[in-house]
Amino acid sequence: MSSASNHEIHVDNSLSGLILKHTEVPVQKCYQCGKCSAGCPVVNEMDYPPSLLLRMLQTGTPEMEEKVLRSYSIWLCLSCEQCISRCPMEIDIPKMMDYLRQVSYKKKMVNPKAKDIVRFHKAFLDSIKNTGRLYEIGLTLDFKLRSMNLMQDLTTAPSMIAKGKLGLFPEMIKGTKHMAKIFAKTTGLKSEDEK
Amino acid sequence: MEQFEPKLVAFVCNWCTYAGADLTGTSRIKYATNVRIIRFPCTGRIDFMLISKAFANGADGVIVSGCHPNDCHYTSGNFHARRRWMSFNAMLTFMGIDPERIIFSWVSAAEGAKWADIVNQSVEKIRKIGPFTEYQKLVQSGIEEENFNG
Amino acid sequence: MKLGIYPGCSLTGSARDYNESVFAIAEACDIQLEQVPDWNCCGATAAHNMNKELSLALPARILAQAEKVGMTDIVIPCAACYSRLMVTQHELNNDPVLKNRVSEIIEMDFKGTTAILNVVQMIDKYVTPVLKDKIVKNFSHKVACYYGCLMVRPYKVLQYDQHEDPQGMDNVIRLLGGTAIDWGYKVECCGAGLTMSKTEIVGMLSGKIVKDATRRGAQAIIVACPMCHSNLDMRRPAINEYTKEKMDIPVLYITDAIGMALGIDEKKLGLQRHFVPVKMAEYIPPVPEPKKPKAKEPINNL
Amino acid sequence: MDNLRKKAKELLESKTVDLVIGYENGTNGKARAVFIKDPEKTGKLIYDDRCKQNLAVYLNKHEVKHYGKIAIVAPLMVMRSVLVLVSECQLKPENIVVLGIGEDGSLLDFPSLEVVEKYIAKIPLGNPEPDQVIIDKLNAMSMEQRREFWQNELERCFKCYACRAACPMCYCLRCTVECNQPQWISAPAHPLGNLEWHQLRTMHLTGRCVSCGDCGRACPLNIPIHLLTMQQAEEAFHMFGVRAGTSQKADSALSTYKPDDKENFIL
Amino acid sequence: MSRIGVFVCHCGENISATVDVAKVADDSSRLPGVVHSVDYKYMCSDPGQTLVKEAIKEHNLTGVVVAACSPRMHEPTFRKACATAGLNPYLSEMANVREHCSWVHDKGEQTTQKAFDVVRAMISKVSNNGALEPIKVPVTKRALVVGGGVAGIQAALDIANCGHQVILVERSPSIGGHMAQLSETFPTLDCSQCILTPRMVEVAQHPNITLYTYSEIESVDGFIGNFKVKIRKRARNLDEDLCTGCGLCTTKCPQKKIPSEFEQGLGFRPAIYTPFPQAVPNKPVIDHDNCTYYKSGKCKVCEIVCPTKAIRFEQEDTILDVEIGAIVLATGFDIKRSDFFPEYGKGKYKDVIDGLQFERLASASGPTQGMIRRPSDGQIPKKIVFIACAGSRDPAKGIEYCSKICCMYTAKHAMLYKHKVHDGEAHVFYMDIRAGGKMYEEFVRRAIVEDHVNYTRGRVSTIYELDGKLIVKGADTLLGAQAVEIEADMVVLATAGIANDGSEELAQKMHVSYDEHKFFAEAHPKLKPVETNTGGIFLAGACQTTRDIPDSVSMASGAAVKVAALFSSDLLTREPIVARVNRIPGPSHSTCVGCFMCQPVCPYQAIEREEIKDRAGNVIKSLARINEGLCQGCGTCVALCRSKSIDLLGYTDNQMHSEVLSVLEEAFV
Repeated sequence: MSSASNHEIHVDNSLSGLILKHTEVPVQKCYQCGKCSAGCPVVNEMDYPPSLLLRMLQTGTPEMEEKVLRSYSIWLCLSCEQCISRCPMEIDIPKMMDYLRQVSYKKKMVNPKAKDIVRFHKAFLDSIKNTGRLYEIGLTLDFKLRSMNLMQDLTTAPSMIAKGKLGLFPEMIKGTKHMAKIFAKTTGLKSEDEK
Repeated sequence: MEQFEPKLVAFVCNWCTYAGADLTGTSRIKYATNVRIIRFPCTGRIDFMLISKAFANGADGVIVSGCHPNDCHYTSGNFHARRRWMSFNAMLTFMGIDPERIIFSWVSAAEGAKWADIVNQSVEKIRKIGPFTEYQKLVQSGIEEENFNG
Repeated sequence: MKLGIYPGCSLTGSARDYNESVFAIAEACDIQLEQVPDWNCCGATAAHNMNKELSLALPARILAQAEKVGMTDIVIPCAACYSRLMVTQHELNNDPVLKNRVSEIIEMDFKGTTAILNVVQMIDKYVTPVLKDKIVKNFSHKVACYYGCLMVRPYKVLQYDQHEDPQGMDNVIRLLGGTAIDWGYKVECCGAGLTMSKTEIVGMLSGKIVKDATRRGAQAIIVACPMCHSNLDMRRPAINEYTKEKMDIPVLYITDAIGMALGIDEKKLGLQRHFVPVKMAEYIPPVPEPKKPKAKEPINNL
Repeated sequence: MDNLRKKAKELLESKTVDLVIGYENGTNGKARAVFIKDPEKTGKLIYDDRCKQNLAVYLNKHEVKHYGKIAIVAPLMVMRSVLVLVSECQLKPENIVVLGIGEDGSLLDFPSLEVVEKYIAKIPLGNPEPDQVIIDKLNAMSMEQRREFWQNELERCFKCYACRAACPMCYCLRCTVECNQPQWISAPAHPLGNLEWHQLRTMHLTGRCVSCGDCGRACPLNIPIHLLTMQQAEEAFHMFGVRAGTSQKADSALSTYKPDDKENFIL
Repeated sequence: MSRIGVFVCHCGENISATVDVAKVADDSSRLPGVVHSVDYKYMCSDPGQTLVKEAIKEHNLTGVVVAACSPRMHEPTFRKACATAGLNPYLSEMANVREHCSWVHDKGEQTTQKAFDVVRAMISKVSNNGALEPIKVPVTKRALVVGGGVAGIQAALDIANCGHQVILVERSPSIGGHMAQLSETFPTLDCSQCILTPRMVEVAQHPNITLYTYSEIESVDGFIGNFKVKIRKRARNLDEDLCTGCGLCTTKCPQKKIPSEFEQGLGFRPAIYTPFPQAVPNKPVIDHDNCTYYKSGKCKVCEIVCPTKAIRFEQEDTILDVEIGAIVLATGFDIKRSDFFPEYGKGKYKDVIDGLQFERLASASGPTQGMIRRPSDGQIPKKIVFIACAGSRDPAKGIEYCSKICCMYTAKHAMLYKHKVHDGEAHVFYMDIRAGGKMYEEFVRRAIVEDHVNYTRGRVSTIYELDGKLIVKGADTLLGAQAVEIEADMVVLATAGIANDGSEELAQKMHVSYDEHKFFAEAHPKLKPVETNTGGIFLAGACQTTRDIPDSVSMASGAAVKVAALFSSDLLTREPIVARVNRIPGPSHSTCVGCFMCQPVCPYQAIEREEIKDRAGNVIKSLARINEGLCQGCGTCVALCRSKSIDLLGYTDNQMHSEVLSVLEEAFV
């Protein structure tokens, strides 16, 4: 009689299943033509080229998934969208990379070589969280402090100031409280005035 | 007590099952006399209401039969019919009318023996289940009411 | 003629020169640019790398601010900001649940009806029609127009120009009397997102671009994005390290080129703020020679 | 609710639509359908738990069709009904604006029906919980018990056809019950005629019912006939993988097939 | 009130041995509407048929039921008898009391009862029958083959050799199709033209074949056996009887730089031209768009030099009306051009060419006499990159299917190149090598192992030009998707095979269904691969899907046999068993509500959309209409229609309903 009970909805808890669920990017569609890797500007710096990442995700094994989350590639991706613009299967790799980075970060699996990239992103977001806009000199200092790489860009900054390209004081927007709220709501952390 | 003789009608398609039943005849394979065959061009032509009408008019069972999947003379009539039967079966089940009184089958033009088997099995099955009194009672009460109404 | 503008953070800082030249040509063409009130940062790469909702909420707030004061058209000179705002508007218009969620996050109404223009679209729409009478000196230079990633991709969302071989800036250059070359790195990435954290990679990516343009005899690279500009212009040490030679090709904004043709003062355009000095000789394209019969057997002889 | 009123007002003011169909406060604390042409009257619009009627039923009514473009307040079942009507060529996509209502009662902005499709694709569809509970109970009964249940229920039907009038998918010019050459359905309201009518209705809605339950609510005798079409909606999904009202394309369960449709009863 | 005659057959003893035929006849005579009822030894015999005929006249019958054998046996016999007696043949029905009754049951009361029940049901049905006119048609034994490529040539020759007339219509000035353009063929590397041209000549000389080149199908009406086809014979501007094909006009024409279609734009032709030296017919055409005379009103050099004075500038297109019995569609395929791919330069780079262009470069009769030279500067390329799957298996921009032939011709191209340029490097970027076929895999292996063609598994992302070289950026997925960059002199794209330009339009003219890629659809993927769902129209070659030469030729022979089988009889009878949507007076016009859910159900695309308009021309209603020429009478739409607006003639709702009710009227004993 009723066939309802015979049909259990298959829940795919693999990483590729989660990618599909959260970003609608169909990893399983990849047939390994390699066009994404062929056109990727940073493929030579990556530990796994994009098409290889897709293959690793397709296997669905925990070992491979961990390798993906710990990879340097996901942080190196520039989101330049060259791959998706040429992918015959329209697999939105940049969107997938965004998701993988977020998972990697949450699970504390960020590749050691990518720590400074994460630091930069965090410094960047902190800057706009506090002022609403990007305070470039503050960001540079903040990032340098976070990455303990004080010498880098030491040559560029003074000439930037000379050319009027770095404001010495941050620009503040009126809605800074508003910004704090937006950050609080999206990151799940309480904003200053709510504490 | 006399043995119950069920009444069955068979709705069959012209190209496979009707021809298959012809082959049963030319092969002189005997089967029960309780079935009356009605010829349709295709199983796709069979309206589910006709099955209901058959029951309402005294049939104890209905056989519906046509070409095997992919063999339809009209390419896809039997595929459409299959979906209708699946839905019809599900509905009857839910309404408490056991669809076992409807026997669906695929009988090709080459399956004369299978046709005889289908008929004999169906007749035996319905004989075992007995007359379709539930449905016939509905008809009776219908007639009474109609008379009463005028 | 009034038009909204979202400058984005760079244009108030490292790309002040771009801001100056955008406003300069706008003024010259009677376009009044009005900033989106109390705008915030779009979140850039950092936001969408780290947090999806944030990466939508920040641009949504900007658009909502514009909607609030009734701005229907805004120009976004920064290609990265342009891409973020376009993507946000597209995603939210295609997912009403997400749209509500983001509206709730920013605590503002977000309709998603703003017409967003990149700088070349603004030029096409408002500058080109009045250009002819205003040119005082042809921009007689041979240049390589560089579009980068975010002005043309993702094509499905932006629907702007031919994404593999865009022509928007090339056409503007031709209108100004200049020569735009065909080259191999028009839409390759300069490495923007990694400019601070992975300078050596940026040096390599930008180096390839600068090298190809130089090799093909371009006198300048024309850009329409502050990220591209700062990488190609300011990151010369890293670039030179990659190319193993000193590259001295200047990098101009498309608005600089227009400004020069309109005879606007170089200081007003902010050219002095460029790291690589803007010095280009006049370039007169050779008149195509009449075709001589080729000595070798030609292929097309039936 | 404010958003809904604001949006409806905008649409009417800008003449994007000529009519807004929505809900308003009726008598006895009930909600009822309202048809608004004047932007100033959009303040009447409400949306809350009382708004259960499937407003899509009006889209096919003669009186409404004369308005060009219509906006409709659309909780999920209305959205789905709109898609069914579009797929069955009863409604032109360019003539309808869907004022979507989310599961939390918030207004959803749908610039096009494609976005409605995308939205529906993300939502788990099925019958309303309380109805499905009864259906499950019925399915757990024996065949005989079910037959008795339905016989007792359907016996009471007096063929007022309120169920037909309430259903957005029952838009035929001539219903089969009005056909007398041959007389497919016995005309009087006796048990046989009733059974035939409800079988017909159920089969005709298989693969098209969006489980709004309006037929059941419309029945003056409270016969739970909506369970019949709802059960078929579930069956169509499980057997054919098709849910009504998820796409503008005509891919309804009974007008398509798959060569490998699975059944277990054909000999 | 109906007046029905019942005729019960004994069939010798076949029926009467188990069925009490007299009782059946007697009981039947008492049924309402029955005015005559008899039984007879052999109803199908002449005297038996005479009984029927006479009764029809004598009793003025409005319906006849013959209780005898299966209608699949003798229905036509009795229908014919009725017709000769002046009764519409569709007012007769047969009750099958032999195969379905007397032969399968023992003698007894039940058997007689069953026979009577069946007769009674048929009486009930026949009183609801309506008069129908059978569609009876003579078969015109002349075939039309559309398309003069190798498939069309093969089909035309096979049909003509069966002794039937064939009209072969070809769109371009010569037959030969793509095969004539090829250099050598895989896997044997024999010269394509050498094997094809004798067949082309045979077509031209065959007494049963009429060849119309430079012609197109204007319209097709009618149905199987009786198509009425209009052929537009485009003006060649030539008296074809006078022209000897000397070619003087083509050498003297002042317009010499028109890109040649046959050479895929790599060579030039004059304005008056034959596409290639071995063209059949070897008679030129004038290309109006490029002819000096048509453009400026002056020139006429060709007319002056023509030794036979055959040029006719005033000639116009002619429309030929032909009657045709069967049609073979062999319109072939096309390929995507190299300017289709934005990432490969979108046609910007002259040295990025497609596979057909490479064929012309490699062909001894081509623009380079078989030397591989770059189109840009005529240099011999030292490094060629071949890119397979250019547009194939690419749902995003190209087509999602595999074009099937490219793996093989790419291997052939690389091999030919290596044979011609010994020190050249050939690189192939591929995704999978699909070499299923006799000697195919061996062929590819040979290219790799013996001819040292360098195969890299991966797709090419982009191509750009630098200093006269083409920089090809690919990846090697077998080395972990490492980036590979090759500086090539020339790039050959194995572009996707697609349906021929205009195939959709042609399909609509022919009422033939086609798939989403505009390839013509076969009636059944396995069992009816050369038939279409439209009776009398068959398929051959690559118009159904891309296929290579051996496949195309075998399919063409298959289609030819189908045509010959159809032509083996003189008369074709089609029953008027077709569906019909009801019509009633306005404002409703029909009970059809226009939901069009019946449309996808029809396997024959017979359900059309009819728009009813008011006087001002506004559409007031859309409703379904059945094209009776296409309808095959399955009735699937009838059972689907919720408002019972469609009915099937011969099996109407009324007929079937009354048959069911009647058959159950009495107890089965």
